Amino acid sequence: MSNMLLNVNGIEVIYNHVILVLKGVSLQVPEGKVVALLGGNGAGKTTTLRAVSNLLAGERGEVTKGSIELRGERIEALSTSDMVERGVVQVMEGRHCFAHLTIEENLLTGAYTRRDGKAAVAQTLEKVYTYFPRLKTRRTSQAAYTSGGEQQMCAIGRALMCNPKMVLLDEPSMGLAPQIVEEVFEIVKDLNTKERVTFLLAEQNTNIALKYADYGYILENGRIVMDGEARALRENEDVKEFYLGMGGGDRKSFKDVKSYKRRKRWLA
Amino acid sequence: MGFFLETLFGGLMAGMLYSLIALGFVLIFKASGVFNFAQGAMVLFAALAMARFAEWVPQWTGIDSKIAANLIAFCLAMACMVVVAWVIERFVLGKLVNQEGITLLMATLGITYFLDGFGQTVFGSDIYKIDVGMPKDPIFLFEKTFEGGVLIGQEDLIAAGIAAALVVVLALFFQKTATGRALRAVADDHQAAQSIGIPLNRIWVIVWSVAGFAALVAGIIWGSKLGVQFSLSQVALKALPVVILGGLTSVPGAIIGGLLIGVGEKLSEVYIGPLLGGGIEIWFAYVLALGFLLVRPQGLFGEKIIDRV
Amino acid sequence: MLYRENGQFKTSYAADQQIFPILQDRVVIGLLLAVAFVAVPALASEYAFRAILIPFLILSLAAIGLNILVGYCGQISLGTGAFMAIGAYGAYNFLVRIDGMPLLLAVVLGGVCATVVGVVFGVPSLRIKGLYLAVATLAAQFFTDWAFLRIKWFTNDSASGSVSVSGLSLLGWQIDTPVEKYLFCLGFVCVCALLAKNLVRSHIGRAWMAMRDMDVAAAVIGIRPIHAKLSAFAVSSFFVGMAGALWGFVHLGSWEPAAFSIDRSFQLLFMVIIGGLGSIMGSFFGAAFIVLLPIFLNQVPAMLGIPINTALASHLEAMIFGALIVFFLIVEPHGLARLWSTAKEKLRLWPFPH
Amino acid sequence: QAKEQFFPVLVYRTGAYAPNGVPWANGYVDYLKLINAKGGVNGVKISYEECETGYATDRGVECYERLKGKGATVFQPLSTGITFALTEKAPADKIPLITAGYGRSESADGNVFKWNFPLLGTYWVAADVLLQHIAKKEGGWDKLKGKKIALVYHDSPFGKEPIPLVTERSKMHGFDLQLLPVTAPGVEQKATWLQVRQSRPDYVLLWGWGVMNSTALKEAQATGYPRDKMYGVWWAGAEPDVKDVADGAKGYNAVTMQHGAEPNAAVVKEILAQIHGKGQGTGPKEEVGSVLYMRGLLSAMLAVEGMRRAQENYGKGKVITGEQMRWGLENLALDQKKLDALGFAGVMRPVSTSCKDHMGSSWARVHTWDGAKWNFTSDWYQADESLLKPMVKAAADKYAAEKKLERRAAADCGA
Amino acid sequence: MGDRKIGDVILDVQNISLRFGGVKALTDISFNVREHEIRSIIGPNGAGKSSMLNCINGVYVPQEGQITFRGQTFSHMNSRQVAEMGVARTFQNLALFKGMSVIDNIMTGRNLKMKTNLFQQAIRWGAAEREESAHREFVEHIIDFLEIQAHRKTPVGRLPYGLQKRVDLGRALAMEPQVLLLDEPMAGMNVEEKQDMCRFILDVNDEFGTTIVLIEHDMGVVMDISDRVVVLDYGKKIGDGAPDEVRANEDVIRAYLGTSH
Ligand SMILES: Nc1ncnc2c1ncn2[C@@H]1O[C@H](COP(=O)(O)OP(=O)(O)OP(=O)(O)O)[C@@H](O)[C@H]1O
Ligand SMILES: Nc1ncnc2c1ncn2[C@@H]1O[C@H](COP(=O)(O)OP(=O)(O)OP(=O)(O)O)[C@@H](O)[C@H]1O
Ligand SMILES: [Mg+2]
Ligand SMILES: [Mg+2]
Repeated sequence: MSNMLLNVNGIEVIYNHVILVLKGVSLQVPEGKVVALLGGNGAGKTTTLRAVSNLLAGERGEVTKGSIELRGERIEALSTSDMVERGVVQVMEGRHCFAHLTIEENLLTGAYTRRDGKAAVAQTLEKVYTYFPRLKTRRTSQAAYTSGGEQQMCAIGRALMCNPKMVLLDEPSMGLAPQIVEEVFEIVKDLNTKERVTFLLAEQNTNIALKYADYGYILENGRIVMDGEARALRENEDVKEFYLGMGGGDRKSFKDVKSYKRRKRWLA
Repeated sequence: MGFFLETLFGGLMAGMLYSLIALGFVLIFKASGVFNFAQGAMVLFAALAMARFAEWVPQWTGIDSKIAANLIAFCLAMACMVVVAWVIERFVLGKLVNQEGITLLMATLGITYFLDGFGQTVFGSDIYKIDVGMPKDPIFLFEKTFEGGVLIGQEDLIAAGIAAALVVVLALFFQKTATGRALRAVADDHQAAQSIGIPLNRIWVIVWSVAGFAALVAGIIWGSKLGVQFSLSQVALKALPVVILGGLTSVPGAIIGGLLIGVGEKLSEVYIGPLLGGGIEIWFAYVLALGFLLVRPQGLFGEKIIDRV
Repeated sequence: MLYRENGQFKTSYAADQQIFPILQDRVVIGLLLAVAFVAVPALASEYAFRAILIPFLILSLAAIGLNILVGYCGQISLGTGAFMAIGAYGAYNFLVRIDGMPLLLAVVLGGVCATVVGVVFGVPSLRIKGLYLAVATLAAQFFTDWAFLRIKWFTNDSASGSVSVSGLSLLGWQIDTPVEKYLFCLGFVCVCALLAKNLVRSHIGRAWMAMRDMDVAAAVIGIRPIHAKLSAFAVSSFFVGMAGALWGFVHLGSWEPAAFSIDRSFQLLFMVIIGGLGSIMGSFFGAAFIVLLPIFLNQVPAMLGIPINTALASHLEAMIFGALIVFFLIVEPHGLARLWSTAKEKLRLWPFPH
Repeated sequence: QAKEQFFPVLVYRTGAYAPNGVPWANGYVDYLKLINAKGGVNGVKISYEECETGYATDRGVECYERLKGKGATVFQPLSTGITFALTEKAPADKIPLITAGYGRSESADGNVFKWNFPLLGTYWVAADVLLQHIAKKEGGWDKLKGKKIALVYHDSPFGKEPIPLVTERSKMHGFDLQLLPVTAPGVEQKATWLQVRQSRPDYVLLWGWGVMNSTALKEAQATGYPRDKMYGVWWAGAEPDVKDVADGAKGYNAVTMQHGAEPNAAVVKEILAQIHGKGQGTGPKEEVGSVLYMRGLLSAMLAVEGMRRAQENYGKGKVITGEQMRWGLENLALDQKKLDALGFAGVMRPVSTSCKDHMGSSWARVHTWDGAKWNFTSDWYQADESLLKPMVKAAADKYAAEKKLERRAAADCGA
Repeated sequence: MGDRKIGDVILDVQNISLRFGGVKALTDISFNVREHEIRSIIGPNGAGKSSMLNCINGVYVPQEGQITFRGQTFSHMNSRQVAEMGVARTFQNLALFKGMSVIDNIMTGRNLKMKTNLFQQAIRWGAAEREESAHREFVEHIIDFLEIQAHRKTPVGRLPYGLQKRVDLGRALAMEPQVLLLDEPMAGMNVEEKQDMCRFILDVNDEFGTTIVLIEHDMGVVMDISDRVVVLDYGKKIGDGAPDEVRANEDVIRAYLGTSH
């Protein structure tokens, strides 16, 4: 367990003092791995990530039970910026670009915590632009006036600007064109192999997530209901049916959904 | 003509003084998206601190050089403002991250009450004097050209100069540095700013301290004009039209807005006022600002208001 | 599980659309009304009527009005005092200039005056938004302050600009004693609150809220901004104006523009925000809080038997007042009404923690 | 249990007007303490409670309601706004209001304003005395013809009170009147003083309160208007108004409400000895005898004397009611001898009221700031009764008509 | 399935160009939509898909071109008019009314159809009450249809993303639109949820005959359910036709699909 980077231990999260969302979630993220957090709408993926990066307070949520450790250090009491200083950065769901800042300014603010000089920052900026050429063409326009997908790229790029050790990616594929989704995951792989950046990603696109992840957790209703090596999960029949849309082995046409209707859920 | 010039100058200088207060609003709004109604109370608090320390320092230490006493008092007052900034961050804003603008605005009204009460408890509620040696008597220009010359208050002139200098320095600082960018980011989206590691608490303490500094300078200038007393906090109301006219997010806007409002209200009071029975300048300033806003809803230099689906 | 709605099934949409769909709520409200109309008049002291209950009721009405504008339609206004003043002076002019003008009608007409002016001052809201609009509404505040001081006609040529009314009567019922005044206000406020509640849960109310939450989307589903915003200004100023008339007529008896100064505007905004934006009930909570708190704080030293001087006491009062406001905003930025509903949610689960 | 008469004390020790409100309140309370130290009024001690109004009408009303319940028999609102509001309430509660030197000018007419007592003078008195003084300086009323007088006033009912009288006088004597309102609280007066500089009036009457006064003086200095041509109302003629202007206000004049700063009055010495001497002073010692302090003192004295007078009629040593208090105030007969005995020799002139005349005296004089203190610079003037009386009556009649009030019957004045 | 009849052109977009300063969001775009069909718009990020919808319902005003709707031609649309003509839409970046409950959000969709005046609503007696109940009934059907009964009274801000998308759809449906514009309704959903969403869309299209314009990045969905597809790239139209044609189009493969699809 020495290379465990993040260790979440039976946490409970409550919003607004009454809404219990996470009911004892435990998961581990080993250093240098890509871990996927899967689950339906409202399962609590975002909440889990917020708990790790300490962004719950702004949503009036709090961790009421359990512990979260980063390299063995308890981090519940830290602030988000402390987490970033320790190399953990989150890409928030729903983009959250700085509306009035241009794309480039958005990216540069991402490097706020860096102390390694302008040149190094400029280098990273170039790297981000090579990852997302689209951003380079839109660099001078205010983030609010870029398309949804461009904003998503901006948000991801911004997080990469701080040279993180660990990235919490919340629905990176949302609103991105298919080949960009592919590229984003290539970037994940690239950073993971070349710079040993660890990823914890919450993703609805199970297919692609399991393709790139090493390990997966499936979250339902605030509980982990299944976990395992990504490969194993991909082969699991239930996962296939409910998350990959391949009940019985092959892909069903969306056109035919009308003729059948089933609700999944392991837990009622 | 001479009188017109006089009024014009008077307006410009009054406007500069409004800018000084408007600046406090703009700084804080830019850096946190908070519309700080407590700016007036901060001006009063700072002025009270300055006036009282200037009085107490000689008593405590036996220094009797006025300059030294004023200098020490200034430093002590500034220290007070930093403490205020820290307290506000720690106990108010820090706990209201990611809340709506109107909630934050109300919180600053709460701060206003607190500061008013606290300031008067600690420093007293009488009239106090700030004497930094500003000359009070008028000077006359163009005495050859116009009968009676054109009168200018020396005190106003100096005050306007200081105000202008301060505004320029702060404008440069906030426009040209990386910190400035981070501040604008915070104002846009608290949570996203947090998520990329901008330490909101530290930033806020700094910005509120700077706003406290602006309040202190404004307090000294206004205080030496008006005497330091509770009503000083009311001058903030005069700075509000300046803030929206110039744009909530623009430091240069605070200057231009101030000058426009200052000139506009003085000319209107002097030339239109008598026709309507006088006393129109306060609402005229607002109507003037409103007129500009109808053309540019974000103020003259403010950032465009974004509404997009 | 005291507070449970299990087993309360609605069999019609009308039943589900009631103001208080849950039985327990209806019972509580019924009791509350009974207390307000029967028990309070019998028990409360004159001081309570004049210094607490009447101001509370009138300010609640004003807060309801402001809440429609700020809480429901999202247009922050710092000029509420102005609309109260317009209501008060409008009603006053109707009362003194037209012989035999009934009190009730004068108050309503005062509200109508405020409505008209409110719509005029609402026009900029079509273009100016948010805090810019908030500050711009101060124009209304300062302008009316000025107009009522300066234009003699409004004050019926009273030399000093202060006006007064007396001998209020409603359909032959003389409203003299505090109890009568209280009952008059109570009746008035109850009716208005009901009307306001009906409006906000009808389609006009939804149009307001849609405007507040996302105006572009609202336009796309066919809500006209002009209509929604101006109607909010109109309805809001109507209530605020009537509250102003009551404040002048019933509470003060004699007033000057300073009675409706900018401080009043802020006070009302406090009520709305502390009480809860977008909640009629919250307006009552907020008004109660803001009316009672200073009075309470003011009397604490005396109650504790600590002799502190008036100045210190009132400075402390201001400090505690400010601190409490901040405290409440931190505890629940959505106001007392939200706190109340959270409490109900907890009760619903009780005795289980979640 | 000892008998006690309850005195409510409405004050403002905070907010914009605190610098002026505080000395008044201290004087008021110190005098009540002095009375108690001397054994009360015929053995009836005075109990009192302060209530902070902050100069705000609604809080004033709240104070009134609260303290009324504790057995108050006389109120002094110390704010024109609160006076207006209480004028409507007092008759129903049968509690007299003393508004010494403020409030509505027409309330001097006791036949209509049955419960108001603008003792020692109204704003019309103040304005008339100032104009008389100016006329005298110029060498007679006829010399005012063609002269220009500006009235710089606080834009509120308080500031507007003198306008009818000044207008009347300007019509009578043919001087120009320029009206210059200053928006409350009066922190920004540049435009006003530019106008003054432009029109160069011969005299400026200053009807200000609080920060407006010192600001006006500073602006006058900045625009070079001679301070010795400026005449303030008695609320613009105290130490807080000139303190921080100091030399800049040298030569500035103000009418007095009879008294000025009175460091040498017997009653002041008594208070210093008996109250401050025992460490029971309400405010700082230096303030005792200052203008506003004296005004508070005087106001308290008038209330206490009203009570004493009532006791003379209804039974010495008794706690009196509001109605009895009114009788006392309506039958005040403070002649010189009584004043001397009370320690007010030289501070004020005799006062005598009747049920028709609730003012009791219409004398005043002028004092001038010399850069460090106020000095008397004129003789006593009496406001012109022949001018004031009809104005008061007309205004009071209008009020009565509006309110459908009956003038008081002569019989009602008897007991 | 086959009984769905595709009708005449209902919406015709002609030569639309839209610029923001220097950015050309749309250049000379023309395409049409037939009654009852499902018409998809696809293209890489920033291609101008959302902008196209914004032009159709009057949020943006194109510099050039016109739009014909049911035979009426407009050079620019006015949001209110568009809504009255029966066009509803959902938004890419959720544009729900955050402070309102699910039911109220959907009820706003009925606003256009509610006729009682302010006074009737204030008194809420007779007509107003009846109207409210009638529309409520309609909305309840939508809620049932979208299977969000359990969340009826929840403030939408508290719902997870996927359900918010559903509410957004519900609000549009409440307008009983003839044309429904959907901007990435399935973003952020997993396969199963996408299936649900597809079912809703197909049902609406089938049962009410609603014409649907769909923007979506999931090629599986687009290819499976749409009748015709328009492809935009950098504001230009690079393809238009049946799914299979588009899939085979070289330009489209290069610009958008990539080789893997
Ligand atoms: N700020 C909040 N206040 C109250 N409840 C919340 C809040 N944020 C989330 N929730 C609730 O918490 C639950 C989990 O939400 P969360 O956003 O973590 O889900 P998710 O797995 O990220 O879903 P999605 O895939 O839709 O993003 C949901 O039921 C949601 O209603
Ligand atoms: N209001 C605006 N001001 C300036 N530029 C704009 C505005 N709206 C859109 N754009 C620009 O127009 C282009 C098209 O944007 P649009 O939102 O239509 O893209 P999209 O095809 O919907 O992309 P995505 O799939 O990422 O949502 C983008 O480059 C965007 O930056
Ligand atoms: Mg999520
Ligand atoms: Mg888009």
